[in-house]
Formats: sequence, C-alpha cells, structure tokens
Amino acid sequence: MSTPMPKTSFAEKLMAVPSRALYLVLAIVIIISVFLSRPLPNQPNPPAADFYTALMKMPADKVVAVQSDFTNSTRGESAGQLEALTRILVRRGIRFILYAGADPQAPTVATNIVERIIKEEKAVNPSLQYERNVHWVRVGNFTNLDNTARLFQTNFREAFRGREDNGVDVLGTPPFEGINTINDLGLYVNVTASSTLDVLIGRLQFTPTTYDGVPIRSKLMAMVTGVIGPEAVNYYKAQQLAGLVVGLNGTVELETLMGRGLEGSKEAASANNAVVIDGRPSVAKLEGNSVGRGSQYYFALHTAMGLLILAVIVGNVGTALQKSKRGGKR
Amino acid sequence: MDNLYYTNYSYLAWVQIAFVMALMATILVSISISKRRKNLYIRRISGLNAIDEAIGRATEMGKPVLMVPGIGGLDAISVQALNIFAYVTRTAARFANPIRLCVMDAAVYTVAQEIISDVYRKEGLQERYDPDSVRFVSDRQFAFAAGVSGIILREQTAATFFMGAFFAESLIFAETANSIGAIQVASSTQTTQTPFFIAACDYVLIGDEFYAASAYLSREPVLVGSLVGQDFAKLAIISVVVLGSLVTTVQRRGSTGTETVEVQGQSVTRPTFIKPSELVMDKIFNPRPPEEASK
Amino acid sequence: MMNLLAQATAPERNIWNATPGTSEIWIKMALLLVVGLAFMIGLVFVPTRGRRPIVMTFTFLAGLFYMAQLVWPQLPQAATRENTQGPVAQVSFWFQDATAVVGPIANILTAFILGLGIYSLLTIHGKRFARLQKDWQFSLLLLVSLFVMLFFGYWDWIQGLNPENAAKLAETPSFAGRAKDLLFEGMLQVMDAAMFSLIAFFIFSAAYRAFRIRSVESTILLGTAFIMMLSLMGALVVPWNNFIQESLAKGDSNAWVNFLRLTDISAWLSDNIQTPAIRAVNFGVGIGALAMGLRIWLSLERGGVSA
Amino acid sequence: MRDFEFWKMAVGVICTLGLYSVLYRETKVYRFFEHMFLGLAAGFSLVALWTETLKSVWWDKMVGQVDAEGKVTSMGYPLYILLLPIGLMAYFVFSKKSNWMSRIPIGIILGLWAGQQADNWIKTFWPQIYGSMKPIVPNTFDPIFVPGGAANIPNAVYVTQAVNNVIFLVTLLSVMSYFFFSFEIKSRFLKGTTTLGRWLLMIGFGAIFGSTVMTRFTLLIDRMYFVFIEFLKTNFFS
Repeated sequence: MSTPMPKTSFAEKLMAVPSRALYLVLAIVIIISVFLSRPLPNQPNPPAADFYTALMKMPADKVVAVQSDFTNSTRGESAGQLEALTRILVRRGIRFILYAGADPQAPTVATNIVERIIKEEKAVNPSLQYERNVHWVRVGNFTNLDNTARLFQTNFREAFRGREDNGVDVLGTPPFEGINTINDLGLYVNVTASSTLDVLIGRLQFTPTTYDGVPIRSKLMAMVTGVIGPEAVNYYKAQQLAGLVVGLNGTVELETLMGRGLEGSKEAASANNAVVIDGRPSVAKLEGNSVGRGSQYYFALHTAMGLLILAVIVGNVGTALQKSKRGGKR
Repeated sequence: MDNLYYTNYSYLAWVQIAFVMALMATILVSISISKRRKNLYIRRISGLNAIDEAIGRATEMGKPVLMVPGIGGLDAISVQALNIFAYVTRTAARFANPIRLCVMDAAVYTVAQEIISDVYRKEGLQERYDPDSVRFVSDRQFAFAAGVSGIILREQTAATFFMGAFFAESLIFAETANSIGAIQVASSTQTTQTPFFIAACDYVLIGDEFYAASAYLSREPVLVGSLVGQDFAKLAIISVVVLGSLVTTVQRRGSTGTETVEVQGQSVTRPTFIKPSELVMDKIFNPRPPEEASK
Repeated sequence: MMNLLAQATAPERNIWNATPGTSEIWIKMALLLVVGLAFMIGLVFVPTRGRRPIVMTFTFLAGLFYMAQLVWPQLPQAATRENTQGPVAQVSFWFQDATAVVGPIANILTAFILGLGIYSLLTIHGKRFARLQKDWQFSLLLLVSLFVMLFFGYWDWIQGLNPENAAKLAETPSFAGRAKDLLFEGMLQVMDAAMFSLIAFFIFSAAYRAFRIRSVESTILLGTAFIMMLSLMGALVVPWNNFIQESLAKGDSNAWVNFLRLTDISAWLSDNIQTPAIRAVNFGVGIGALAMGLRIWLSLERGGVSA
Repeated sequence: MRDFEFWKMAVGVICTLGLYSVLYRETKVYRFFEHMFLGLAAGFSLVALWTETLKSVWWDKMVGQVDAEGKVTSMGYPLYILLLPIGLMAYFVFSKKSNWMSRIPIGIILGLWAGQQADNWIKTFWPQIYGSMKPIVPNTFDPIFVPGGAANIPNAVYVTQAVNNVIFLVTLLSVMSYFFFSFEIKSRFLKGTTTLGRWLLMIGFGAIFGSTVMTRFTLLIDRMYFVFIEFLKTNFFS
C-alpha cells in the first residue's frame, strides 16, 4: 500500500488479524501435532464407565444390535468409537447384528471397519473364531428410520424379513437365533453422528433387566459425536440410555477402561492400576492392545483446543486494550 | 386371557396416554376459544422484529435475500420454517427484492415452490415470481453446504435467514454469510447448534421461539390460540414436575429402619431408606406388572 | 382391508395379492395403474371448493393410523397368535403387522418426489449451459458429473445383481466397480468429510472474533465453554485432579476440596445446569412439535401449507 | 507403478485441498470442486433412489419375491402401484390451475408424521419428566459433603444431593419460564426468573460449545491425518 498508513496500535493490529491468517495458524498447529502424536493420560467419566460396564457384564451368549449411522464425514470421531466397540465384542465372543438407519453408505463404512478390526484381532490371536454370518451379520440400511424404529418396537424380527447378507437370509443366521422381539437383544448400541438417536429414543422402549447385579433400565446405549453429546447426556440422565460414549474424549475414555479395567474404590484398584470411580462395580480389563484411533488423535486435540483458548484470550485482551485507550467507554 | 394384560392400559400405563391427550385437548380448546377473542398478548421476540430491517438493508443494497428452511425432511419444522419464509417473501416481494430459497429435500422443495408462488399470486405480483428462485441444491448434507456457500459468496446475499432443523452445516452458512457482511437472522430447533448461531449471527431465535414465530408474525387466531395452549401445556408439565418432586420428597423423608452390614471387615449399623422403585411416582411413570417391579 | 395392510405370510392367497411371476400380477398392476392415473386426471376437474376436503381427508387418514394405534390396547411382547385370542387382541396384532406396510409409504412417496428436486437442478443448470450464461462451464461440469455417477452407479449395481457374479466381483472388481468406487469413496465421501472439517476453521475464527466478555450472558457462555474444554483435555485433568486429591485433600476421598477436580466441576455443571436447561428447551420444542402435528393432522392452519 | 488405492487416495487429497481453497477466497478452483461435488451427489441420490429405496420397499413388495429354488418367499401386492400416481401428483406443483394436487402426497407424508407425534412425545418426554422429579429435602445429615454425589448408604438423600436437586429444579423451571409467550409478566420476581433462566441457559450453551469444539477439531485432525499420514507419509516417506 502506497498511501501513508495512520499509526496503528498493537491492540488494533491484534483486532484486525485477517481470518486467513487464523486459518493458517490452526492448520499448521494441527499438522505438526498429527506428526508429534504421543499417548496422554485420561480420566474416564461415569457415562463411559456405564457403557463399558454394561458391555462387559452382559452374558456373552446374548446378541447385541449395532446400529451404525455414520459415514466417512465423521470418521474422526465415530470410526474410533465403532473400532473400540468391535474390539470388545470380538474379544468377548459376543454375536452382533450390524445395520444402519440413516445413510445408504453407512453399512459399508461400518462393515469395512468391523472386518479390519477382526483381521487385526486374528493377527494377534490366530486361534480366534469370529466369522461373518456366524458371529456377526450385516443387514444393510433402513431408510426412513422414523417408521422402521417403530417396526423394531412392535415386531423386531419382521423388520429384517427378506434381508440378505452375501446371499444368505439373515434371519437364518446364528445372531438371529431366538431373537423375536427387541427385548431378546442383550443391548442395542447406536453409533451415530446425526439425530437418529432422537428417533430411537422416541420409538424404542425396553423392559428393565439386570446383568450380573448391574441394573439396566434401558438396553439402549449410544456412541455419539461431541456435538450431540450434551443432548444425549440428557437422555442418559433420564436413564433412557444405559451407557454413553461422547466424542473423541469418550473414545479415549473407553480405550482407557479397556486397557485398565474399573474399580469402585482406591484400595481395590491399588493392585491392578485400574480406573477408579467411587461406588462402581468392579469390571475386568480386556486382554490385548486397546490403543486405537482415539488415543492417536488425542494429542492433536489438546493442542487445537489449547490454541482456541489462547485465541479467545488474545481476542479479549485486544478488546480490553482498545477500550482502555478510548477511555473505557463505548 | 387370564394372565394377559395390555401394555398401554394395565398398571397405570394409561396415565401417559391420558396426559398427552389432555395436552392436545388443551391446545385444541384454546384454539377454539381464541377464534372468538382478539388482541391476545404475545411477548416481544426481538429476532422477528429484525426481519423487516434485514430485508430493508437488502433492498438498499439491491442484493438478494437468502432463506434456508433447515435440512430435515418434510415435517413440522420445515413447514414452520416455510410459514416464516412466506412472511419474509411477502415483504421482499413488495420491495421487488430478489429471493433465493435453497432446500435439501425434494418434498420440502415441492411445498416451498407452492407456498412461494402462492405468496406472489396473493400479492398480485406474479410477474416478479421466478420459479428458479426456489432451488433444490442437493440432498446430501455437505454438498448442500458447499452449494449454498457458493451461492452466498457469488451472489453476495445481503440478508440471510436460516430457520429450521440445522446441524453441522449451520456454522458453514453463518460464517460464510458473516464474511461477506450479510445481516443474519437464525434459529435452529437443534439445541446443539444454537450457540454457534449466537456466535456468528445478528439475531437468533432460541428453542420454541421458533414455533411461536408464525403466530407472532401473522397474529392468526388459530396460531395464537395454539400458542396459548402450548403455554398451558408447559404449565402442566411444570406442575407435574413440582408435584412429583414434592411427593417424592415426602416419601423419601426419614429412614425406614436400620440394618447391620459388613464394611471393610467391620460391622456397621446404618439406616435404611425407601427404594426408588417403591415410590408412587415410579409406579406411575414406569408402569410394569407386579412381578417385574419386585425384581 | 385386514389382509391388505397386514400382508399375509407367503404363499397364502387373498384378494389383495398375487403369485409373483404370473401374468395375473402384471395384469392387475397395469389395470390399477390405469385406475390410478384416471383418478389423478379426474382430480384436475375437481371444483375449487372440493379441493380442500380432499387434501384434508388424505392427511387425516394418514395420521389416524398412528393415533388409533396409540390408543388401541397394545399386547405385551410375549403375546403370540397361538396363546392370545379375542377380537381386541386380533386388532392389536393387525396394527403390529400393518406398521410394516404403512411405515414405508412416506418413504416411497418421498422417493418419487425426489425427481422433482433433480428436475429443479437440471433446469437451473441446463438453462445456464444452454444460454451460455456466466459460469456455464461449471454447470456443464455439474451435469457431466451427475450423469457419470449415474451411469457407473447403475452399471456396477446391475453387475452385482447376479449372486455368482457378485462373489466373483468381490475378489476382482470390474471396471465399473472401480469407477464407482473412485467416484463415490474416492471423491464424494472425501469431499463430504473435507467440507465437514472446514467447520473447525470457522469455529476458530468465530471464537476469536465474537467471543468477548461484554455482557453477563457472554461471560457465562464463555466461562462454561472454557471449563468444558479444559475437562476434555486429559493431560490437564489428570495432574490437576491428582494435585487436588493428594495435596489438598490429603488422599481423603470424602474431603470437600475434591469438588475442585476438573471432571467433578464439569460433571456438576452437566448434571445440574446443562441437563435441566436443555431439557427445559426441549420440553418447549416438544410441545411446539406436538401442537404443530395436531394442527397439521386436523388441517387447522389457514395460510401457509394447508391453505 | 502405483496401485488403484493410491490413485483413489490421491484424487481424494486433491478434492480435499480443492474445497479447502474457499478458506482463501471463492475462486474458480472452489467453484470447480463445488459443482463437481453437487453433480456427483445428485447422481448418487438417483442411484440410491432405486437401489437402496424403491427396489426393496416398493418394487419387490409389489411384484413379490421368489427364492433360488422357485419357492415363493413373499406374495406380490399389485396395489402398491397406486403410490406411483399419488407421487406423480407432486409434479403438478408447476401447473397454475392444478398445483393444489401436489398437496395430496405432501398431506399424506405430513399426516403420517403428525400421527406419530403423540406417541413420540410420550416416549421422549415421559421419562424426562420422571427424571426431573427429585427429592429436595435430605433424609440424612451424615456426612455433609459427598463429592461427586457418590452415596455410601443405598437410597439415601444427602445434603449435597438435596442442594443439587434444588439447583436442578430451579434451572429447569426458570429456563422454562423464559419460554412463556402469551402471559404478560408484570411481577418483578417473575421477570427476575426469566432473566435467570436466560443466564442458566447460557451455561447449557457454553457446555454445548465446548463439547462441539471437540468434534469439529477431531474431524479436522482426521482430515489432516488422512492427507499427511495416510497419504503422504505412508506413500512417500516410509
């Protein structure tokens, strides 16, 4: 610029940082953190602990329905959640039914993840028996969840009539053995990045039960993105959800619980380095590696959120400086 | 038939149906009453007063007004958003201001096309109506976001109205429109998106201010009556919550006896209290046959 | 009507159905299509005052199904046709079965209407290309992408229809499979994710620009957001919590200072303020939707949609 | 020679950067990717329309299904064909005289939605109403402070819990009072309540903001991971 600029104060410069510069700073910080990623500690919260407890206390011969409603657009959060869930199910030998109620692409995304995890688990433990159409079955997508979920409630089995997985009628596969009504399921887990959880909450109702002394008022559990988290916490608090994993932090919480187990008091935990949450039943850890996508991204999340906090502080300092120059009145 | 029971009528389960029926009856009754009364009070909703100002700005600048009725399917939220946009369009039509209405659902597109052409027809300004101003952009969330952002940036819309069920794309729209200095009025029925609208938009309708909007703008007796009924329904919920809390408090006050238990090797005598499953409110709100309740 | 909406288990015959593959079914379909189209054309000649009642009737009947289901006695999950008799129970069973038939109707209709949306897209961009208006090249690109996706999408789907073929294709993907994979997973899905992740940049700039301590409200919002973010950062939470527990509370898990643990503060806010606040908003929104549903069902609104 | 997966990923990386270009400004590059995106999305919708929706929920039910051995698995219901003309009525929306006909399919969709609302309301809000009924008077005074609300005696209501429950109820009621539209509020107490409601609501929004930021950043981290680790590092630096 050739015209002589009026002298600008530091505060004014601070206030006039163009958006593009901010974008660039954020991008650089995240790129660097992605390369520098390292494990960080984490303190699990009750919703994730309930989620883990319910899954671990459920008898292994019960079947879990996994409704996976995310596509690659929320891979960052949801994929890590489904990976951790699959690891628990596979290692415990629990059978599950996989389907989606939102996007036609969701079943494919979920299937890819599940098959990759099973392959990884088999590489570590060659004697592992876990096969498609025997231990788990992929059903596909249900369009118009509003009405489908209603059908789940009135007649769960009927909703799956005519569905095939690799040319096999899904109703004939082992996961569907003895599953007639929605209450025959052990648990119903919704991995979601959209409002499908609201629909399920509004349509499904479970009979309360008890797994190994742990009361389960509703068999519905959810793994949601941080965005839906606060609303899902509302459902969790009203006991409409038996357990809840929220966002990346939730994934890390679950991974921590899988790696360390859970104890109800410090004394009990001193021997095995388990996570302590007062008054909780003791839950075993899962043998094997439990570090997943959650832990991989956790470091970058720290730097990014730290940067945001810094930016807000700088912005406010700038405003305060400007105000004091103008005599503090506007 | 001996041990058969109906899940929605046995064991107090009918209470919930009766309650929702009572709420609906309240709304219907107040609609029919308000048809006979005039000048019912509605409190000020500042976001809605800003609509005319926003359109005025767009007229001065000669730039189009952009409206997005959320990204949900065809339900009450989209319909309500379109009702508000009918008002916006009417004002814009009078000022000969071009409009852009972008939708993500084909069924909503059909309704929007109908409502908007209707507005122009009723105003007698049919020559100003351009069917291409109502657009189906995409039915994929982020393709829609990319397309609408493109429209905002290229056409430099001066006023934007985002009302309805918005999800993640809310901030893409709001920030893009902010970057070109558009005046923005926004509302999302998704509570989770409201803080982002608060951060990036000029005026925001929170929660069910959105549902009150059409009554506020049109003062139509049916809508105002429904609004009064909704207020009474909310009062009913408040009363039930307060009453339930009081009953629960009374029932849980004091201990029922004492028991002796082993705690870390020591025997401790401590009081016992009523179990939550034995409370009156639990019986009403979680109706179940006696054998399940005793578990 | 019973058998129409609660479709019988195959191969049970009734007046509403037909055996697949027979000429009977095609003749019935053709006849019904003619009847349907005739009805549609007939509607064109309906006088103005007859129109509203027709729309109202359709809307009312559609909503009535679910409203009736709500108030009709519902059977427990254990009830089966073998162990439960009686007319009330029969109707309950009918409702259960009919949900499977009525449910998808909205879905099917929405699918038919999608063509209208695509038509809007084609006219806007087709016109721009045909008249060589500004940016016509991009409109052309849009149309080409649309048809390329359409072409490979269906080609790939048709190849997969034959089960033997499908198994073979799973091993070695065909050209069409590869092309669809590239277009869908390689491009469309990735662009979805890219567009979604842009929000992070926007949040960052919005926070820098707009989050100012200038009123009670904005200060409260900002303060809570900070606490929430800090409580999500394990690397801060764990040392902070340990400091409180070991140094201040001296290991006593009942000491009141334990409340200063970050996870406790955020959990307290979430349990006692955030949950009831959101619940209160949702109570209002829920009643709003209920009232709107009622007005739509009974076609009470004039102006706007049901004018 | 790189394999197909490499090129697929490379195309993905280019598309990602192309859309990111809008952060700099709206250029021809962005316009290119935007229109390609819209075209592909519309194309896919048309593919999914038949393969994911109409084929299974409409066509197969209309013509019935036969399994590999020729045994009938489901009978055909020809009446489904009637949904086609009903759907077609929506296309009359551009007709000047008969545009009212588009309201028939729209009315059916809305009617089906509206009919479900009562039941939906019960299942969503009934447990929440129950969950808001909390005891507000403690039944034991020992110990006074229990951090995190962890109870030692089953079913006891501690002082801290009772205080928290009062805060819960005050929040719920004051926020709800902000959403009364048709009662003119004149008393100063009630005006104070609605203001308090707005403030408490802001706490809720702040918490939502914090939680949402986590998702947004995670998604960006994931994309950066995709571009820099999965694509660049794995293919060129390992």
